Amino acid sequence: MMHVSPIREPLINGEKSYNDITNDVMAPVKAKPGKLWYVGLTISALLALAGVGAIIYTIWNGIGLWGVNRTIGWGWSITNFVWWVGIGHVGTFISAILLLFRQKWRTSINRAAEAMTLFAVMCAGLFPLIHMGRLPLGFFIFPYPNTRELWPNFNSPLLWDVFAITTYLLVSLLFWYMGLIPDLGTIRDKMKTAWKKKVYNFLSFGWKGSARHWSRHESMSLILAGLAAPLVLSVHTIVSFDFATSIIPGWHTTIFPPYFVSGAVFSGFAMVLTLMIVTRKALNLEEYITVGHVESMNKVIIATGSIVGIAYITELFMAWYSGVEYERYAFVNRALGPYAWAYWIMMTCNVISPQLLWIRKLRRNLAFTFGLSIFINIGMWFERFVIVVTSLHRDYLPSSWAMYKPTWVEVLIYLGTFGIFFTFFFIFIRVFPVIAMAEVKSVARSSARKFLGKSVKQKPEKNH
Amino acid sequence: MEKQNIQEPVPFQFNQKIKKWLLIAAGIGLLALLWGILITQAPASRIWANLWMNALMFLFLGLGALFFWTVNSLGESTWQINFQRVLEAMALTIPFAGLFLILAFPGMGSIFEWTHTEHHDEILSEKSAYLNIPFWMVRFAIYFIAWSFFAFYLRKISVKNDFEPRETYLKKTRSTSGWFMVFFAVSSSMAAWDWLMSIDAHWFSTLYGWYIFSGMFVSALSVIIIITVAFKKFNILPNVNREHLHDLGKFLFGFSIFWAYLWISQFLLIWYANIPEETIYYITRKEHFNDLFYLNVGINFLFPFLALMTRNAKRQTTYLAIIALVVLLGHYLDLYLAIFPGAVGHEAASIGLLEIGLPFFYLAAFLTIFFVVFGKAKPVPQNHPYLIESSSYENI
Amino acid sequence: MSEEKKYWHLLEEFEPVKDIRLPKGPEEVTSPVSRRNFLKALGLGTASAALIASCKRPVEKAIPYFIKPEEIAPGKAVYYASSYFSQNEYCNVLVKVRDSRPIKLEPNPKSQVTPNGTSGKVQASVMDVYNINRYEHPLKDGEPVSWEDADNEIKNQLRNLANEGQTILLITPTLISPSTKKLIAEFVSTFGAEWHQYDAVPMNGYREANLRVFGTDAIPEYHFDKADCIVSVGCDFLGTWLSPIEFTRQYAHRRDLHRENPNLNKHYQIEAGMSLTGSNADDRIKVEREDYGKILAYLHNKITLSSSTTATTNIQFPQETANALDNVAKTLLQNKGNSLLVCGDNNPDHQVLVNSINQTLGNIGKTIRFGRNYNHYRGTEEWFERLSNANPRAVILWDVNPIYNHPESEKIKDAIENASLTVSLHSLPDETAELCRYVLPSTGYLECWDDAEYKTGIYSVMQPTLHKLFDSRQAQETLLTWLGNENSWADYIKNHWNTNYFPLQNQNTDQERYWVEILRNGEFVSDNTETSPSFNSGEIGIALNNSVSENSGEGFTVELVENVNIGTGHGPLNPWLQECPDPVTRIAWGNYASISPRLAREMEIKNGDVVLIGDMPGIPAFVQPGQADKTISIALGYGRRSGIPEDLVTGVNAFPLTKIKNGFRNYSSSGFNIKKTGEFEKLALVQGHQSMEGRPIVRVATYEEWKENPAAGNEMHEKVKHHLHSLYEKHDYPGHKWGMAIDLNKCIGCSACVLACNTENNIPVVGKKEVSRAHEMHWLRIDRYYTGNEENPEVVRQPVMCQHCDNAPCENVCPVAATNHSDEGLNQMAYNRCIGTRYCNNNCPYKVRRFNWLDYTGADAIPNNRYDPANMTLDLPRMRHNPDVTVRAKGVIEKCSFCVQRIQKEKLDAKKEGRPMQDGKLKSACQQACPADAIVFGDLNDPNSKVSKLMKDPRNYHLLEELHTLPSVGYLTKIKNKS
Amino acid sequence: MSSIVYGHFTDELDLLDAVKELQEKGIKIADVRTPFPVHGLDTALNLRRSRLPKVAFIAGAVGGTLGMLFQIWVFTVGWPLNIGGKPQLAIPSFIPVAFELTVLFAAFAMGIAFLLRSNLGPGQIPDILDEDVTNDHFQVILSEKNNQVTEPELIEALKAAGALDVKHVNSTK
Repeated sequence: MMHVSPIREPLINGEKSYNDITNDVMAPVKAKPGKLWYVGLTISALLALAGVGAIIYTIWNGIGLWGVNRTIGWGWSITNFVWWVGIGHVGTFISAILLLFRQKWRTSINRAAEAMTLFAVMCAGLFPLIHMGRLPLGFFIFPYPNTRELWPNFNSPLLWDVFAITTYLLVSLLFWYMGLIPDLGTIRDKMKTAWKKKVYNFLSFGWKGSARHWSRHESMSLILAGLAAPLVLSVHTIVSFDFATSIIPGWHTTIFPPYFVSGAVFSGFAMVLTLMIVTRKALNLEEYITVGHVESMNKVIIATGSIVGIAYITELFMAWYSGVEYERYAFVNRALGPYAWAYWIMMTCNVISPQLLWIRKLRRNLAFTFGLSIFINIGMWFERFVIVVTSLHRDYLPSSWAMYKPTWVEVLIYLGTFGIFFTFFFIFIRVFPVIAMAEVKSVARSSARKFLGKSVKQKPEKNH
Repeated sequence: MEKQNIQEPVPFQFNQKIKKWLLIAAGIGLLALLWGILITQAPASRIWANLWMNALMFLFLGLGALFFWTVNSLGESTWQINFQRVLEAMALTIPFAGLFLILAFPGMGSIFEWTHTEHHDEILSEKSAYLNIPFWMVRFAIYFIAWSFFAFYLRKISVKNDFEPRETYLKKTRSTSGWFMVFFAVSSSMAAWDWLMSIDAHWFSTLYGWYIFSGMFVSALSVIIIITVAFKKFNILPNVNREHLHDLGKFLFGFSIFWAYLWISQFLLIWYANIPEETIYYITRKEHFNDLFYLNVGINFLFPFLALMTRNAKRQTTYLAIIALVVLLGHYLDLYLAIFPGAVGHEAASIGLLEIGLPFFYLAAFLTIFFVVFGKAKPVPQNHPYLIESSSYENI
Repeated sequence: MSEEKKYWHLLEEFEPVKDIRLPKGPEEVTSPVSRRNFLKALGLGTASAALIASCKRPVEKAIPYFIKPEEIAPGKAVYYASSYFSQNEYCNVLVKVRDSRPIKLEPNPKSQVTPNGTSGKVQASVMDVYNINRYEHPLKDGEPVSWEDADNEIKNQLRNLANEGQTILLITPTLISPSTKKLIAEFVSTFGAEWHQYDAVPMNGYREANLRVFGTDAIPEYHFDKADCIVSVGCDFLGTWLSPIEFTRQYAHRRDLHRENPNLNKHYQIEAGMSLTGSNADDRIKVEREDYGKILAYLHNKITLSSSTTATTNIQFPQETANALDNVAKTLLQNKGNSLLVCGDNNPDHQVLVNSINQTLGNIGKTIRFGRNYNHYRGTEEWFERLSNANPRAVILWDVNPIYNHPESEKIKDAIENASLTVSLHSLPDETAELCRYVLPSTGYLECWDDAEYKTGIYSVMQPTLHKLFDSRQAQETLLTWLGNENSWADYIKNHWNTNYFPLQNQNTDQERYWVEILRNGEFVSDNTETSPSFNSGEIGIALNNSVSENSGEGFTVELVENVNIGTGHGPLNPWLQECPDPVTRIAWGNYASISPRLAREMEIKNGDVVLIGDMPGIPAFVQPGQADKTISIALGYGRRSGIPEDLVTGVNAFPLTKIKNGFRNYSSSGFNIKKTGEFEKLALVQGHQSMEGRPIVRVATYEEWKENPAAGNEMHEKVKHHLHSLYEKHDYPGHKWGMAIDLNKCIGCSACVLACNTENNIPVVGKKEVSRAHEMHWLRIDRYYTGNEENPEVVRQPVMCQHCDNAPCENVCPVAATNHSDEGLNQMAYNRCIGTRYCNNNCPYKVRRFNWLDYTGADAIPNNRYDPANMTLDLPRMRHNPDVTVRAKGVIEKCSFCVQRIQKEKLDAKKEGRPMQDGKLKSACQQACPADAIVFGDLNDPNSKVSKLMKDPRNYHLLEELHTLPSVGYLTKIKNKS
Repeated sequence: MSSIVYGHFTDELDLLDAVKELQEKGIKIADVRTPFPVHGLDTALNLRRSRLPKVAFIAGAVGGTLGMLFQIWVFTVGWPLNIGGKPQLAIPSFIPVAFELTVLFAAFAMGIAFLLRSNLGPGQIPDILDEDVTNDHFQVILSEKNNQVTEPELIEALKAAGALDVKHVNSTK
């Protein structure tokens, strides 16, 4: 039996037995949804519809409906893409890398985080598609055999993106679902109504908790984690290649890959916090997603946030150090040019504000954390905006310099993705367990504040 | 699987046998140096570059260990407690690394092009705001004072805890580690620019600092592994079990991949954009050091990647130690490629007795300091709140 | 595609040599007069015949041939020699006709006036014939009427009026067609009518001055190429003055700098508003518009004093200006006999001084020659006197629009409405034509026969190049009918030529043959004797006094200028010309009031703030560096309303501000005040940033520096070349390697290339809104940067098109490989493959790639989403498309292709004729249209080609070469002859 | 026709002891079902280590190799275009795609292998003897078939090991 030092903070508050855990986590799935849930769902659905409308409008009339122009070829679309992908990194990061680093606190949040990842990546995937001038011909990017012997250009980071994002979406889905199977089994067995039993049995692939299955399941999860870890890195690395391989000052810099990754994790955790702080209250899971969890996430935020900050500074310094006038101008323009406001929003939100988390009180203050997480989400959006727009709008030839202002169409599409994201999320919390029951149970004995083991024989409750 | 019974370690003593071997090693190193100077008549630049390279590797081991130690304390992980004293002893070598670097200062002129202000082009003269000897020296001093301070302070707390255990020490360690991280985050990159990137004074890469860091960490890891394995053999660290080694193995595996990741990121981006002021770095290396250039990737990525892939590989003590050794040599090569093409040039640079022998001297020096420090305290931290936990976990 | 692939595999395997040769066929003709040429000649003759024959039946749409005309091979272009003439521009052209539609105008190398290059207007004019607003049939009181009825009614009324001895006015623009003049003479005599010529921007002031000083009212030839020192006082001779195409060629000839031709001319521009010419000057001296008179007087004093002619009161100028002017006078005196002073002012007094100065400098007969005088600009203000005072009963208006472009439009309106018979012979509706009872639509100039005598003794023809599109009839035909002359107009011209010009030559003894020759060559030059006019200094004194006594009134002076593309706003408003940004301000679609930066700061006016000037409607302001503080410049030719679709109505009509002073139209008037309205109108400004930010984009050196070191200003080039290390091997280009060299010292920014590119490559017109959103589609743009101080900056220009980089950043990033490199070094676009990610455009450091933001062309599959404010996608304008160039669909990136269609054609021709390609034969559209010969295109693999020679010139560099993109386009440094 | 005996525990520690106990008695355990992976259970039941990692490795290797070879073929043999002056054999450019394919193949091969091996999958109807095994019951299942002893003895042994409500069914298997 693994020993856990008594001075550690418990991961589960309250007095829990395995049965309690099952019931607590399943409550939302069993119970009838409340009014608030319906309201939320409706609003998100409507927003989603509006977004889809705007997208169709764009496809019909052309990208000219947006504010992008001859100089700034990518505006909000790609900004949003990178932003969503970034958010979509945390789930797999939590369940893969934290698993490898044996961080037990992940168990309470990884399920929701992974779900969030999937939805975020879906939203992200939308943008590269709709920003194409000829969406109907988008299939050209796939290497399918054709009579003209045409193949895509494997030199293009955008093509790498296609592979990276698809792989990432599929593997995350696999990882997430494999983790779900046992819990779906649990739900099946807890459900009373026959058809629900049927449905959940179908979804649970007929799970029965056999020891053999568990051992296979475990080693698979581990390997999947091992695969997912580099995958997470690769995805945002490749997204960063979209910019870094180019020769545009402000885009072409070697630090982008790791810096994008940490930025992604940074924004991802912020989003998880935003959602979890609300969810734990709404589905009263405070005892499973504890302040301790929030603090741990805040620690990751402070780490990744600082890495991002260092990257900003490194970029600035190197721009000067390089002695290349274009590089230098690009960064002067970021900080002092017409888009300086965006740059400074980014700086305050991403670099300065997280530093407050060095204070333990604030790390453990939910209200503050929530506010901060929103801040960071905004800041990270602006980071992408700064990278995409301010680098492009003044590049090499001043004759072509221009400004960019989004149109209502772009704004509506962006809001639409929120609609899509939350529609999925609302459905998710009612259909699937938000917390990985089995995983929580496996750490319950060692990490619950007071564990109610129903042992018939006398055993030491805890051993120190 | 009740692992509650903590075995008493065999106390370590720095005996004559070891000293003898170390003396021999040092001797070899010095002979190699003399050989280089007198017999091979190696150009000054090559001599200095060698001194510089070895001193840096010396530093890497200590600094890497310090990072490993602090990052684990920050993450409240516990598995390293059992061999934490190894990390501590390694970390305390940092100030001596400083001394060895200073030994190479007379050679700065031949290592760093930018020190010759007389033939500056406009770019270099612009850079001289940052790349000038006084400022460089100041930075040098700051790095070392700070690093040494952190190392000594943490060590102090750790040893104190053996005699008068206090809850607060844990917190203190954690917060100190935090501050170290902040400083390290900045200083490690800057040091890399100052001591390595500025050798190719015109060239620049934002990633460079992190790339060097990853190499440093892997080198340190391999040495940690080698020493831990050895100490386990001599029962100096009896409670270190396969699980610990498995995790160390994972780290070596993971960070070798991480190093490769940064390597390819930097190379791919520069290769892709093909902008002269950036490509020049790789052109010099590919044209004249082609075999080494590819060997570097092979030995530091492919080899550990394949060798450490399986679970058992990470659990076979000796096997693991051997792999670690190879990787360590690999990163010597990496460092060589970072320094020599720029500082010595392809005509003068080569790998002869000098390059092979000299490291032994530094190795001896390193181990001497290490053993002395290690001997000063118990091989395992006493009354550490996580100690039991550290000896009782297992990998899936 | 797989075909193509095989094809160039073959090429690699079997063809190490430059060009693919076919085995010579037995029928291969190698004699100079080849079979093909002969057929061509024959073809032209019969073609024209066929065309005239077919002119009876109007053809609405193109219909498949029932019996294919012999000389028309589908898919093969036929060229007809013809002439373009409008207002100030004459150009002898070859009309490129594909499947019996004229699609492009190209310079006629056989021409003596314009052997190379055209102007933007000429290029765009091909669209005028396809203008959708043209009258489609004769009208009476706005109702359709048959030709017969209209003719009979008008004939009768004319006869009656003639019998009653009433005044009959025929008002035309300046006509240079000798046959037409002859015809009109007949008309005048038959009906006792009066004929007046009217120019919207007349030059009768010049003629008057020449009459006073030289005793002849002729406008002489100017030889800018013979002048080592050119001084221009507010004269835009490169843009709009007298004969810009010709002058540009002459001027550029003296800017062509290389070892063989090391002497550069020196060009002073003394002006108030920044003109195209001024922006090219070596030294631009900024003065107020109202001081032109004083300045000329001052120069006159300086120059004539030293050659002992009377001088009047000495004039005061600010020290700076005075020094500059002294310097000018000095240089002029140093260059006696090979200097040239011109002034762009219609004021006879000023021109008298100009003449006197040129006379004193001994330029007459050298840089100014009488003999081959210009026959255009004969317009005067007489007609207006007659119209308003002689109470004419019949007014026949032929393609003039005084209602729009005359300050007294009200009076004219009344007079026309009073007349009992008003006939318009316009081909397009305009403000004036609308007033006429009868509208007898005339044809477009590509539809009809005509001739021209631009300069004395230089005769040229126009010939129809397509079936008449509408039920229109050439004005001359109309006159013939009224005169009861049965001959066709074509025969009339032919007879005129045979009787008058045939005798002037002796190569051809057969009249038929002679006529065919003329049709082939397009121009006929009779020898001509130069006359040396007498010099009469009597007038000078008065002129001096008048000029000096011009009072500089209170308030601002408004200077009315012509825009290079729009001119006087005559004829149809051509969307291409509207969308082509002004070479100085870089603004398209509309005019604006240019004000000086200082004034802008004082009044806190920003670009686009609408201001009120006098009683003119509000006009957006534009802050123009180098603008004189008390002068406001406004372009004429805008604000046309009637007969124009709403979207094309742009700008404000500035003609009402012109003043007529004792018979001479004056284009500047003083005493205006300016105030802000608080409104804002977004200008279609295509270049927002004016400075190069100290980047080595346009590299400049002074003439002195160049003489020291031909690589002056371009030192960087060698350095960069030496450290262009690459991580991988260059690809080799075994066959051809196309490249282009652009001489920044010759390019004056006239934008002819831009319009040539538009016509050649079917580039869509997107309208004002889109242009102002940076959605313009031009493949070729002319960047303009200011250096130095904003008070009077230096101006540099740079035509930028796709640089066809060998390391093209755009190609790497296209996910579908829609853009890649051909084995001849072309950066090629596969439009069908493009999915429109715009990644290439982001990654292009030159930003030359253009994206079809909306369905500009109607090539898109989705219905009812077309965006075409300029109606360029209707059936009629679409007939003009160049069938060799794909029309791009919505969502596709496009860009300069180095006119790949032309390359392919030349390769094929060479192949068919079994010869290697000849340098210079293959011309890109922009090169062909450039009157300055600034653009050279050719094969870089051919060491003797002009382009590879230029690429080796020490002045040559590549744009952003330090990025290692390896462009195929080279630029030659700009050399300024500063003093 | 043999019968199956099963009972459950409510605490994994009891389960582990029981499993040991039964094995010491030489009774073969047909199956153990738990709500979560119990540490040490697989060693106690001495289950063979799963070979899924090998599957992943092989599939990954295949995916990566195919990905790389395909790209190389396209750009060197299939249609060697000159793109941006890059060499046709642009290995660095091919790494990302090859990598992604490696991961994709490995992950899915393993996932599918897992499902097949444990014959789980959509529509599988499991033989569930106690609905609480997915909640808080740790169930031991003994089968008469693979034990020499009789059913009552099995029940005894199971009871003795401390299992709660021990039942038996006749399985048709």
